[in-house]
Amino acid sequence: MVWLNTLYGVLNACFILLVGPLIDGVERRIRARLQNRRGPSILQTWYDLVKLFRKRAARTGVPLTLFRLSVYTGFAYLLIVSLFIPSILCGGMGFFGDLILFIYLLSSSKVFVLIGGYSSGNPYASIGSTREVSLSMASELVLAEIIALIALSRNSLLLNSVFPVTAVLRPSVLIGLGILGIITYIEHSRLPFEIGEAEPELAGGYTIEYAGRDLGFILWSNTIRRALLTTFLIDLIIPLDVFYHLVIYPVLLFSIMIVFTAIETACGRLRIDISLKHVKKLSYVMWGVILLALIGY
Amino acid sequence: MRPRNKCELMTNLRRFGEPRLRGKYLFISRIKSGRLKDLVDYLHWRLGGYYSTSIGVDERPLDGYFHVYHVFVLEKYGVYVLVDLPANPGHPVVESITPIVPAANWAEREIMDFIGIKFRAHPEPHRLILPDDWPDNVYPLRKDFPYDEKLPTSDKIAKLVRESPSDTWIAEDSEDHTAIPVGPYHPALHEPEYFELFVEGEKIVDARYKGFMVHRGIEKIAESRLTYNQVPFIAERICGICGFTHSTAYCQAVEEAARIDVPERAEYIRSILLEIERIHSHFLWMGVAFHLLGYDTGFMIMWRLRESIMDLAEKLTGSRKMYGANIVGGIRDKWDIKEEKVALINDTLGKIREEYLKYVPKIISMEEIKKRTRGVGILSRSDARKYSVLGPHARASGINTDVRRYRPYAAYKYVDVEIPVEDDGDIYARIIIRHEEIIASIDLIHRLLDNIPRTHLHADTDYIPERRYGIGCTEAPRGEDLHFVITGKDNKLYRWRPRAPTYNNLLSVPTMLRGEHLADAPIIIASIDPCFSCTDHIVVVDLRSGRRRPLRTGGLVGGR
Amino acid sequence: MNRIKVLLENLRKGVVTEQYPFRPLRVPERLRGKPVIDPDKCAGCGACVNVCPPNALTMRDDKHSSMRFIVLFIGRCIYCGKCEETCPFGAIRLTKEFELAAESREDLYQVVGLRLYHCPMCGEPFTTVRLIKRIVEALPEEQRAAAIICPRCRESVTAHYRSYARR
Amino acid sequence: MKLYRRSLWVFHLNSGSCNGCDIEILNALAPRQDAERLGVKLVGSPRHADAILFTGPVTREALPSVVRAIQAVPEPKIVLAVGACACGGGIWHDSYCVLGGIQGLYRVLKSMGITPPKTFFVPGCPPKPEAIIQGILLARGLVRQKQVRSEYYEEQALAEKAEVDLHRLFHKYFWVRVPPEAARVKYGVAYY
Repeated sequence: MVWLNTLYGVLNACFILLVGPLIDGVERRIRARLQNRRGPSILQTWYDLVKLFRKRAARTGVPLTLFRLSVYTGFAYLLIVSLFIPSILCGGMGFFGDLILFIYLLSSSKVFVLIGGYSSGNPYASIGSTREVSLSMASELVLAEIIALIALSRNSLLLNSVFPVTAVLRPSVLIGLGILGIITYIEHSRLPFEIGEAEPELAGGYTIEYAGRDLGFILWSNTIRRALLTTFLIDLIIPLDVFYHLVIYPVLLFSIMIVFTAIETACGRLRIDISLKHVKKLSYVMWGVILLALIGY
Repeated sequence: MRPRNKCELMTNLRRFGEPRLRGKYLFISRIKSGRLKDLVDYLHWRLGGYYSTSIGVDERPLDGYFHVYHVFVLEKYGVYVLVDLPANPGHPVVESITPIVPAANWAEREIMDFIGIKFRAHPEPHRLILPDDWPDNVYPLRKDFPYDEKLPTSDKIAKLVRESPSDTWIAEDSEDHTAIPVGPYHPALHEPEYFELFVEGEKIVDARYKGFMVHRGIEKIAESRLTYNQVPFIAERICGICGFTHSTAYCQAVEEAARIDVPERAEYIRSILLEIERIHSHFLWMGVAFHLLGYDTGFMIMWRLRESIMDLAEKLTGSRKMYGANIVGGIRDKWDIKEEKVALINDTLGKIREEYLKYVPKIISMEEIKKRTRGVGILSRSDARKYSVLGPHARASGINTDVRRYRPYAAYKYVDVEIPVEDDGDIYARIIIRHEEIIASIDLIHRLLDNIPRTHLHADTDYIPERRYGIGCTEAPRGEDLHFVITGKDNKLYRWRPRAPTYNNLLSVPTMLRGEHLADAPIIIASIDPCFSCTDHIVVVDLRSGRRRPLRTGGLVGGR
Repeated sequence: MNRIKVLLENLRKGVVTEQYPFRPLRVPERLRGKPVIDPDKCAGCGACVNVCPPNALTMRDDKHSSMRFIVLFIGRCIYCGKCEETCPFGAIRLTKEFELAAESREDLYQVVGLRLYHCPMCGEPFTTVRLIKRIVEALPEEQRAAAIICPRCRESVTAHYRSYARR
Repeated sequence: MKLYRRSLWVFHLNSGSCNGCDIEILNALAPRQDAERLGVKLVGSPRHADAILFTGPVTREALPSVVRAIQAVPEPKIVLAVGACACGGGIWHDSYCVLGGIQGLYRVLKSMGITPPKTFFVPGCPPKPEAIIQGILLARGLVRQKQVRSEYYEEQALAEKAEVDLHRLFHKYFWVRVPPEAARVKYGVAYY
């Protein structure tokens, strides 16, 4: 049934591609409402992206260097990830060890964009990239720990066979899921952890030099990344079942995003050193949880 | 020993030159040779006064000399001391006082730029305000320079544009630091000004400042094109946030010079509008501060609340920002605050106060806000004295100063002004000061409205005598705002020099920045509530001696 | 939790956004908006031009077509209301109009062209017909003579009548 | 422009203005006006922008940075001159260190061989936030322009008749002969 799984994967990827900016639009609306504003249409992010794709990417004469290439590489990586993760349909491509591939691709997609930002040479972009890299390295360590925990609990490295992790209800798994929730929030780069772009400090951070289509792909990647991370979290919770994925999954996806938005709206930005400290604490807790899992809880 | 009264002061000052008392102004002319430094030392450091500003005047058409006036404020004796230094037009050189009073640095260089008077023994005799491509030996504030002369822009600009942009913005790294430009177009600033921060990793080692992007030649226009009653409108446009305080200070200066008694009702209306302006300015600042701290909801809340203040201003004056109420001698007729408007103001302010208190105390107790403002950007009391910072910035560092109380003007003579003072000197203290000032201002307006008398709105100002000196001071939302005028003929000013509080406050920014996190730089810079368009006289702050590097005019924008 | 209280307070307050431009905006009576010259009332005296701080109002006499143009450039206007205060005929006033965006700079002008009045003695144009007419109408019969000639001629006429020393 | 019908990102460029317009631009994004509902977003980098909200009379000192920022915005771009200073130089239009608003800037740009972008004008000192929103919508072709040029020229025949009447009055009071050359210039015939 390889071809069916491939079809499922492709359809899932399409869903993620489409729903990512839509979620962003909904979030913008919710955020606006929490700030007493009317807010844009929920399709606004899509409108923005369409506009950006129709614009020229950069000044004429800029070659397809690392600066631009990295954007597309990052995007392609996310696309591959979305083929593996079951989202609206319960299934997708998979092979042994794709759990590791998943975390590898997810983190390197971000790193690529940051490399691109760094290569633009703009001082703000460099600072933004440095901050983002240090934060995402720290949080990805925790993510890796969580993956290890999951693999440990389910005795598998195959994405489709670890879902849902809630099938084994152990204290370690529950704590792990809680921490995964927090890490998902941090990886979404939301306030107070939205540090790399930091509009008022860094004028857009690592994206500062991108324009037009390139910028569109960066923004699109960001929304997809958010959707994928959340999808991963949901997949671990709900059973791998057609009904659950077709009905419960979208509801959960949107409600998690809305909760996250509400939290974001209530927060100010933390400084990079303070937020790193927070993430490090999480990492220590996670080691404890893995030990817990090893001794069978 | 300090002299006990004005008489003794006069006697003591005879040692240095010829003091003459004219109302509130004490002129000291014909300084004995070699005694200038002693005099300045005496005035600034011994008498407990402080150096305020310096003014250069081209008085060749009047008495054949250039003049430099150093203004010192002696609050205790209730006088402004003007040290009068004439300069020979053939060879205009006077002695610099910067070695004694470092605060005079910018003002003296400004005079060098504008009038062409050289200062002997000035530590950094470089160009300050005029653009780099301005020709030498052209001094715009001399009387023989036409105000509307447009000198051709040099090809430097064309060259800058032609250069490949990617060459120019790669950070100028020194051996161990990276230079991070903040500006000229930075979302934190909203005005084209240019800071250069030197960082090691994320720590700021040093800061440098290059400004004067907003120099628009206001003084020259006012002296040549506009008449007395047109100048309040240009004074109002010195700054789009605290414009009314500028026009009030200007009008007060002319009223002082011409000895015009402003009717009480006009004074009350001025005070009410000034307080409304203060509230809107503080709301604005708080919103921007929350935005810089990443708390956008706070920004939205503050600006939503501010909207009712703007509506109130619009209903009272017809414009949200530019009240346009002042004329020399009082307030324009249509700007009267009538009975029904009194009720409107009381009502609106009551509602704002209630809603404000629902939000802000909660917001400023939030953890991120506290973590990022407590103990950040500290300016100690002694440093604050050294840079003679003004307004809320000084009050947050424990200096109890406020023009409204110590040199009362307008209707502040008739009411008691509450002045909050904090001792911590960090950003949090500055937030608290402004928070308390908002409440105090609202209460003050209520009190002013209760006592508003029924008199005329403006005095008769048919005749303004020639060559009179006047100084007008107001407490702007950012600190003391000082305007100096010399009256002229043909219904026009001879000289006008506004000095905005940011001029002094900005000097303290590098001190606050040093050793802080790069992420905190915007909020530290913003914590003084900088108003660059007010100041438009700022200097490259070169603190590390011997490390002068050429400044890049392009700044960040070239790369973007 | 203070931060949540703030959000709840916000939710209670609800949306405050106004529907502009889909619904017209209510502006206060006192709003100082676009200045408009009523061309029927304007007599071209130039008092507003004299008083305008930013020179948004300018005046130009074209001898060739014998017209005086009062030009109001809204793009430079600072809405101070000095002109309204000064105009002796109530011809210029600030309206409540604030939606002034325009695609072309040309759209921001208002031009009032008035016929110049020529002095019957020297034939030189010196002000507008309308202004002289209004002055003459306002003056009592015996003083009208002085108004209908240009100031220079008036001087010489006066000199002539008083001392027969006309230049 | 059709491309920007649904979304327009603006970069705020201050060329030495007094802050009034700049604050009003921010105000347009505040809850009361909320320009975001119309797809407007204020961005920090000119590279992200579609339009420039241009304020200030262009001081000499700011000129190079301003030119660069305008160049950094990718095509197709729109410029909105916001406020009296940008539209016409404002109260300092003829000062020695001011170029006199966007017109002066474009003169410099043209002299350097750069074609100025499409420009819209939003007068006001400062313009109300709603006026700025209206300007933005006008630039995107979503609302119609309200401000139009108005011209009035006094009717020649009426004015000349009035002048003739006044001249008649003159002859009623003065028995002075009209210098023949002046009379001929004006009417061709002398009348008395």
